[in-house]
Order: sequence, then structure tokens, then C-alpha cells
Amino acid sequence: MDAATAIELRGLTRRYGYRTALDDLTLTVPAGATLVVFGPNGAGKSTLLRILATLLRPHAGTASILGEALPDRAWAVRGRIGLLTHDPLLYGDLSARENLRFHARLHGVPLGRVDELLAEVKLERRADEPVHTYSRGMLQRAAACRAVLHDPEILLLDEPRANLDPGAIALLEPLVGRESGRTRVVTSHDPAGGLAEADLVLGLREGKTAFLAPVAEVDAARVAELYAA
Amino acid sequence: MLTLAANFPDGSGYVLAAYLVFAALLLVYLGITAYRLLGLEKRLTKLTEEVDGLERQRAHDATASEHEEEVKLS
Amino acid sequence: MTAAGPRPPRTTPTRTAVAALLRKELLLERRVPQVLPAMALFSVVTFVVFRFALDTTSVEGRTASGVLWVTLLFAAMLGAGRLFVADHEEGGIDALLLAPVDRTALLIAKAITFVAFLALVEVVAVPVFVVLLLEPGLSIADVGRLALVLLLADIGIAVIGTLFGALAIQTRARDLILPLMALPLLVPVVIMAAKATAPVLAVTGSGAPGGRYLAVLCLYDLVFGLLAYAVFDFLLDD
Amino acid sequence: MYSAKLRTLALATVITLTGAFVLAAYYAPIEADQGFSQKIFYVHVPMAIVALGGFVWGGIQGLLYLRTRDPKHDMRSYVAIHMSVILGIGVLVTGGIWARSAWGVWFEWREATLVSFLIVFLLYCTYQPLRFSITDPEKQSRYAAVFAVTAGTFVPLNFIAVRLANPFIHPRVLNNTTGGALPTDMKIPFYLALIGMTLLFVTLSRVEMTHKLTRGRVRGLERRLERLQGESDPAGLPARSAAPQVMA
Repeated sequence: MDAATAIELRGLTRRYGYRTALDDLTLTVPAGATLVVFGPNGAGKSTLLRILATLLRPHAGTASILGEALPDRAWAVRGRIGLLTHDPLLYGDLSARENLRFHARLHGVPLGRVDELLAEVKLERRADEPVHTYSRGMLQRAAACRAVLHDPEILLLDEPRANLDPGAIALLEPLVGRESGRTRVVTSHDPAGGLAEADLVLGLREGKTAFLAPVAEVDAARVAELYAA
Repeated sequence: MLTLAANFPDGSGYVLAAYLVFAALLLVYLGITAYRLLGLEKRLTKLTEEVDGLERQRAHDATASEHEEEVKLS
Repeated sequence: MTAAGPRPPRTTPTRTAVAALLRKELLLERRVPQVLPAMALFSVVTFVVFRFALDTTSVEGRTASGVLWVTLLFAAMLGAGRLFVADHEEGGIDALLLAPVDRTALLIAKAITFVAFLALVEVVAVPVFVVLLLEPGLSIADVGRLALVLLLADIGIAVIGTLFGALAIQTRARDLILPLMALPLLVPVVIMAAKATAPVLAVTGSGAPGGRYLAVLCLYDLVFGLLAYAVFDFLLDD
Repeated sequence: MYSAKLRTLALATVITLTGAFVLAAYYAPIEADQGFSQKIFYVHVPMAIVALGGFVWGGIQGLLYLRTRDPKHDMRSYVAIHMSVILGIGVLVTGGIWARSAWGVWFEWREATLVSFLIVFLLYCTYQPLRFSITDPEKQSRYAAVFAVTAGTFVPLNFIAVRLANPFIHPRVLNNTTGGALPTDMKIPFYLALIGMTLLFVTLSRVEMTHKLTRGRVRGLERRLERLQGESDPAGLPARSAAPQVMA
């Protein structure tokens, strides 16, 4: 394992009861690269992200993140990973600022960073209103601030642009897009958009690897095939 | 000795009841378990047969279709 | 703002994490008061119900002690069921697991919150109980003794309530299963607390609670405190 | 399926228990205080001791499961608690009968041991519902283990608390149940019954485990069949179960 490898999975398997959600997945993501994961609902994308986020333990195989083996050394990578899913992980009754300050304290991040980030995604004006009053776009912006609050080395993004207007997407790009310069694992249902930001592409179907290749070798038709079957 | 005789018929009913409760509990438990095990075993034999049959049929079908393809190719 | 090169793993001290969690907990309860008013109101209503169910206008001694503890225990069950709801539904537990924080920080913070909630409810409920149901005769010294018993019992209730609240939140029938599990576990607390409170609430008598009851309460708090500390991690470990 | 070992165990159980009960009936003296009805002691007390031991054993196995994540410990914990609950019913009923014959009431609240047992029994009655209300088998095992460990610790603590609550109110009629004060001719049938009851517990646990393993195999075959028949979505198949699921 050299320093340039961010994520290394060998035969990773995770079951839910009798159902195998993720079956024998092997891949390597170099530091700074973007892995885009395609697959229909239930293909194991979210399971993969949750394992990488140390929220689920693998049932077989090995997973190594930033050189630390999961789950035994999970504590060493917590705080170096940012997770952004459909669930914003924010308390609806608290404001964005209060939520972010809470997370900043948990991560040991200076509280000043909260205001910087809120300004960056243009949320300061409504930063003190309860999160449950936010629109989908605002919510996702606040959640993205939460995900990058502690300046993570690895970002795990579950369809980060789903149902967002172009304005909101543009605001998110510097935080969670390619230009953030972080190692990223992104799930997507959008072949064109997903391929545009990928270095590596993984196709999942029913937990099994349908294809895993550099982006140059994958075209939109191959991605569409995943969903057709 | 006199107390013994006086106590005997009085207490024996309770003692008998207590031991009968124990025996009944055991019998009910064993009965239920045996019944369920028997059902399971029956099901197991039936399932094994079914699975074996299906697998044999699959193998047969697979060779047949391969054969068909070969014919088409030639 | 990108990371330059690998960084050493960092961990937030448990004390900091507990403080952050406590602050969040109090903020949430202040912003949208849910648990506290419900628990307090439940206690008062239950006292009224007891007045009619026992068909008496005032109680003292053992009966008074029993009425008080049954009410407080059931109110606590109400609170324990709500303790993790916001975190479970809004991803607070996941958020905590993503942070470089010892997971027992959650147990400690929740247990402290629960003790605080119970104490606040008692600040309302006990005076109401004294006014509505208790036969007069409570001295200042008795109030102090009562507070001591309340505190020791609250710690035990909070530890069990937190551990089993966290356990029940993941089950489908959580509102049904929590009291079923927690009430038998809390019977020793009720026995000891009721025994210790009875002389305090008696119109006549020594007034001082038996020392051994308080000792067992302490033992209970200690044993289950340590036990919860040891097993809590496993509830969060998927 | 039924190993020779299980048969030997069953035989040993029958011989020991029958021997103990026969000795209890004919060899053991009639207790001066309670007369003949004291003979309930030889079935009630060993059953209670074994049931409580089973609860604690379930807690120990739960702890081992949490440490090793080996499903076999979960299975042992589950079976121990399951058997103890069944024995617990017997303990409460025979205890009631004894209380009735000795004191004329079906339940004696001032008898600390009986009350403690009732509380413990009620607590363990929630074990099955708890398992049943968690769908994911792995999580089910883990949560059940946490419950088993906590409840296992509760068992001795509860006895201390309840005993303290009733200091010397009731004459300690059952004082001799601790075994220490027993005369020798009572000791022999008592300890023999205790051994027999333990053997019974072990035998029934083995039967129960065989049952669960067979069910696991049936489930495994059912899934295989389902796959062979080309039904790719086995969502409805694994029936919700409170028992540990054996991956066959």
C-alpha cells in the first residue's frame, strides 16, 4: 500500500441476512481520483458508501482506507472522510448554523469555519432559520457544508446533484466537485454527468461488479445497459 | 409419627400436583419439539429431492441448448 | 483548503464531544420542547388519576411513596422512549459515528440529559404531589432526604432508560418493547427508592431513610453504569 | 441427526432424575415443619437453580458473542434463555403449589426468592419479542446479546435488592433451601436432582439446537430452490424469526 492509494478493497462482501448486498468487490482508488458508481436502486451503492464511511462493517474481504484497515482501525480514518447522502444528517429543528457548529465541535474544527462555509454556499442569510424550512437545494448545500466541514481527504457522495437546480449545483462544485481536489466516490444515475467527472467507473448490479474500468473505456451505452437488464 | 400420618394425605396431593406439573411441562415441550422436528425432516427430504431434480434438469437443459447452438453454427 | 499529504488521525476528546452533545440536546429541547412538558404533564395527570383510583384525598407513608414512584417511573418511561427519536430519524447517530469521537460519549451525554430531564420533571411533579395528595408534615430536612433518594434513583433510571432506549429505537415495536424490558429491570430501584422514601413521607416516624436502601441504590447505579458503558458500543456497531 | 451423544445424555438425564425423585420419595425424611409437602422442594428448587443458571449462562454466551461475533454463541445464548424461560414456568407453578400447601396462598409476596424469580422471569419474557421485532439477523443477534448480558447481570443484583426489601418479616421457612443446613439424607436426593435437572437442561438445549440447525438447512434449501426456479427476488422468503438464523 503506497501513500498514493486512497481506497483499496479486496473481495469486499456485505450481507443483510440472507441477501448479499455487496458481493466480492475488489478495486483500488488512487488518491485524488474520482470513482463513479453506477447501478440501479438496490445494486449496493449505498452499502458500499456506508462501508467506506465506516458505518457498516464488511462481512468478508478487506477494506483499507488511507492505509488503515477496516473495521479494526476505523477510528483512525473517522474524521478524514466526508459523507453526503440523501439524508442530510442535520436536525430539522435546529438552524444550519447550530447544526454545523455542533458538527464542528464533534470534529474539533474551529467554529469560524462554519461561517466561512455558510458564506461560500450563500446560506448566511437564512443560516439561523430551522433546517426543516429549507428547500431541497438549500438543504443539500447545508449538508455539503457538513460533509466538508472537517476538510476530509475522502468524499463519499450519494447522488449529490439529484433534484438540484443549476444554481445550487454551481455552488456545490467547489466543495464536493472535482475541483475540490479530494479523493471521491460518487454514485450516480446519470450516465453523461457521471462519466464527465469520473476517472474510474464501477457498474454494480445486485451487489456484483458488472464492470470496473478507467473512464476512457466506458461509454454511456454500457452504463445504460446496467439499468436495462 | 402421628404428625406424619396426619400430614401425609393432606400434603401428598400438592406434591403429586407439583411433580405432575413438571412432567407435563416436559411432555408438552418434547411433544411440540418432536412434532416440529418431524415436519421439518419431512420437508427436508422433499426439498432435497426437488432441488436435486431441478438441478439435474437444468444440467440436462444446458447441454441440450449447447447442442442446439452447435447444430445452428454448423 | 485541500489536504496536503496524509494527516495523522485526530480524535476529539470525549469531554468535548459530551459537551457538544449536551449543548445540542438542550438546544433542541429548548427550541421544540417535547419531552419535558409531556413528562411533567403526565406526572400531574397521574396524580389526579391516583386521587380517584385510590378514592382518597390524601396519602402518606408507604402509599404516598408508592404513588410517587410509580408516577415518576412511568413518566421516565415516556421520556426514555423519546430520548433517541430525533437522532434516529434525523441521522444524528450516523453523524456522531462519522466523527472521530468515542461512541460512549453518546451514552454519557444522553444519560446526563436524562438525569437533568428527570430532575426538572421532579422539580415540578414533587411539589404538585405534595400539594395535591400528600398529608401535611413534610419538613425541610425531609425535602433534603427526598432529594437525595430522587437523585440516586434518577441515575439508575437514566442509565437503564438510555441503554434500553437506544436498544429499543432500532426495533419495530419500540414503544411497546421499551417499558416491557425496562420496568422489570427497574424494580430494584423502585423497591429501594420506595422503601427509602416511605419514612420521609410518613406523618409520624423517624423520617430518615434506611442507609442500606441508599447503599443498594448506589450499587445498582454503579453496576449498571459500568455495564452500560461496556456494552453501549455494540448497539451502534453495524 | 440424533447423535449417540444426545442419546447417552437423554438416558443419563432420565436415570438421574428418576433416581433423585425416587430417593426423594422413599429415602429422604419427612421434614418436621412442613411434613410431606416439603418434598416439592426436590423438584422446585433444582429447577429454579438451573433456570437462573441458564439465564446467567445465556448472558455469558451473549458476552462471548459480542467479543467473537461467532453465531454459535448467539445460538447458545438464545437456547439457554429459551429453555430457562420454559423451566421458569415450571418453577412458578410448582412454587405456587408449594406456597399453597405450606402457607395456604398461591403466591407469597413476602418470600423474597419467589418474588425475585417472578421479576427475572417477567424480564426474560421480553427476550423473544425483542428478537422478533428486529429484522436484520446480525443486528438481532447483537441486540439480543446486549440484552442477555444486561439481564444476566441483573439476576444476582435483583436477588440482593428483593431480599433486602423483606428483612425478617416472614419466618424464613425456606431457609433450608440454601442447601447448607440440609441434613445428609436430604442432601443426597437434592444434589442428585440438581445434577439431573442440569442434565435435562443440557439435553433439551441440544434438542433445541438440532431443531434450529435443521430449520436452517430447510431454509437454505428453500432459498436454493427459489433461485433455481428463477425467482430472483427472494424478498418475502426468509420468514421473520426470533431464533438465531443458521447460515446453511
